[in-house]
Amino acid sequence: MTRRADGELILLWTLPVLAVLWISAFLLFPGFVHPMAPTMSAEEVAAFYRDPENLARIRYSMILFNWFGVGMIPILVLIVLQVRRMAHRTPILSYALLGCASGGPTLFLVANLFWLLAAFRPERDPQLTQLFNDLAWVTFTSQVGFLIGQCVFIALAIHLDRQPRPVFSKWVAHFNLLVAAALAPASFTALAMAGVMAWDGLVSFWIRNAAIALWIVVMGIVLGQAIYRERREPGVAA
Amino acid sequence: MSASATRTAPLPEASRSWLGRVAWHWRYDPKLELWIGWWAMIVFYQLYGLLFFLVTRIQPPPDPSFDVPRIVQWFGDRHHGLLIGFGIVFLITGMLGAVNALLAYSMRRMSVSPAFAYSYLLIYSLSAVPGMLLTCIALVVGAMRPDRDPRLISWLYDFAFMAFDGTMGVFLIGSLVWMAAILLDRNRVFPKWFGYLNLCNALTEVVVAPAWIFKRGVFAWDGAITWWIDMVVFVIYTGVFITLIRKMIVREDFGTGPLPE
Amino acid sequence: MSAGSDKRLLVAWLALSAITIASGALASLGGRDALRPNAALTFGVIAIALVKVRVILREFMEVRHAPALLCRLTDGWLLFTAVSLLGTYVAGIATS
Amino acid sequence: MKNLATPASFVPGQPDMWAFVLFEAMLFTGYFSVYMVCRMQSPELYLRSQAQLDLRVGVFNTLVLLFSSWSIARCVQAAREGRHPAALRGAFLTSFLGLVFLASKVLEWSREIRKGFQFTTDGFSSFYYFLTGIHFLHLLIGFVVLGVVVYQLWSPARRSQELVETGATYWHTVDFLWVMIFSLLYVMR
Repeated sequence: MTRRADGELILLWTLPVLAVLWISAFLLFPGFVHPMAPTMSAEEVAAFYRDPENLARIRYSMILFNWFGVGMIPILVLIVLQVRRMAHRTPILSYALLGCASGGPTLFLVANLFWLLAAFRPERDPQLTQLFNDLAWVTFTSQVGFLIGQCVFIALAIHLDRQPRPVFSKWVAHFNLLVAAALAPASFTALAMAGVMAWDGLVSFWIRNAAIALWIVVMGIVLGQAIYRERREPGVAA
Repeated sequence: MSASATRTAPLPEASRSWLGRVAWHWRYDPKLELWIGWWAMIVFYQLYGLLFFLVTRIQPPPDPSFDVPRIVQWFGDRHHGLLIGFGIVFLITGMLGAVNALLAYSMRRMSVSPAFAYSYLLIYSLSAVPGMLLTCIALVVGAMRPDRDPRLISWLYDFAFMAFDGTMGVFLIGSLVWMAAILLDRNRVFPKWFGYLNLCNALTEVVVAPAWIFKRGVFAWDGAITWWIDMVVFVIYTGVFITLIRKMIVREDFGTGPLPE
Repeated sequence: MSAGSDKRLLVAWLALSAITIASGALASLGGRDALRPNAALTFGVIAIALVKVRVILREFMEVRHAPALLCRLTDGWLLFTAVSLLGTYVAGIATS
Repeated sequence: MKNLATPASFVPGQPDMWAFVLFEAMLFTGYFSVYMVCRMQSPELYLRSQAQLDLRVGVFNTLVLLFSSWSIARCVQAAREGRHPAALRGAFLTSFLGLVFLASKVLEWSREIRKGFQFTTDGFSSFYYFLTGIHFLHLLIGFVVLGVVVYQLWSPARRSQELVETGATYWHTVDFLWVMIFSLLYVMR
């Protein structure tokens, strides 16, 4: 069973570049380091976008995020290809992952679009700026469904990969389920305007985003190991 | 390969208890991946009906000709229902991945090109974003700040329902792709009449289009023709394909043979 | 055999066309300027249409030779359509 | 004569197509009933709007489709008896008549629209464009179906009688749905 694997290493090594993009965008966006509170009034939100120092940082950071969001797709596809190598009887789990891989980044782009729109004409009616800001934060925070799906399908795929030398080890499955659990509460973020559940709170912002960051790092490493191991096996065209 | 190697001895009997049976299927059932997809489909459509009709009460859809104060009141009546109900929708969105994967897999079993399965997978993965999630996001944003400018709440109301009813293209083309695959298939994965039923479903997606033009009457987004008749067709269609997919899985015979590539 | 079935199709087609022209003529006799609801005309027209549909089903679509189930289903549909259309029409006249 | 030559009872074409025919027929009964309910709520307005339509065009459309139905029925007969060139001629005549219907419908629509009679003008005009439009869509699908019939009849290697009959059943459905639409839109008062 040979598989054409040319170029996969290049795709894999785009991950560190993406990580740099992502960390710099995160630090650059003035609304993340101290996340904007949902309780801010329309005037406060408008003032935030009108502040000339903020405005430039919002625009540049969101442009970077835009690139990052789509850049994740090749990495997710590499994971799908590893799932295809597993000892499954049907391609169903890899198809399900492929569906999630297209949904997650699309929704991230929608949130990104709303932020950029809010920043495009900050002189707009504050009510409108607040509306774009709400749409952006709700989309960004609550749309964890595809990410949870991704983690659960990876965990299932690993558990059903019943062969002497599985593609990923069992702990990766448990790790994915843990990440899914950490992401889950964020889908209810709109219920709370303040506190840990609000979109600037401990659970919905810090735990959620830390879980995603950790997931990207850990999956990046195990994916790299799996790809390098596969290339050392005989029969793979390198 | 490995699966057949471990399966030379006869399979142990399944225990009688419910939990025991689940454990047996988890360990030995060769169709496990298919059943997971099928149960995801059952659970997803049940929850979908429950959440959209009973928890959030956004279906049957409200009147598009409501005036602005009435729209604000509509959001007020459903404040917690919208926030909790759509929270659950966001939580379970991922199940759609398994549902679409199973439907696409049904096409891989057919004698047609894999192009059909991949088109279907792409179209339906795409469809969830405008057809369901954007609607939910707009309604959640509308519900979370009751003190927002009423004109903006009314804009969110239009955005939500037009995104829900008005993104016809994805379901139209998706049904046609499935129809063509079924009619051309020589492996008889599905009966031909289900292929024709796909055409009926596709035609109702055309019938939805006037919802973009009318604010009241039978062609508006809550109309007798654009909503009620179409919903009946959709429920029949969904019920039929859930049953047919189940039959397909039951018929599937993997035995203990080698794994497919 | 070929001549027989051909003749039967021809008769069906000529009858259908004649009824169509007749009902068109009837409607224009009813007067295009007299724009009043005309229950007799409406009943006649819907009944004629259903008879035409039945001829198409039985002769052209060969339900005549089909198993009883298909005959019953198509006739059931015709009856259902007749009842729902004429029923609505009568109810509408009665309430206005 | 014919009854002796063919089995006592048989379904022409795939029985599956009949499921489609009955389902679509029920769906159209639903549309017709909604139309009737709306019409009875303001009969005068519908009558006034109905006067915009040209009854003669409706009669012509119906005659054309009945002609096409007859010709595809003859095509089925000919194919069944192995006279494939005749069957092919029947299928082509049907397609030609379908095109005549299509052209006359497009002309009629453009004339109505120029008169200011549009989809959103009033209740009757909405139903007129909706019902004729959705029927037009069935007609367009019908050309694909006729294409399949011609493709089957073309080469001696194919000639699946079942597919020819299935296609004919679809085409007759387009015809009989039009007969209903004609009486409900053009003729009833």
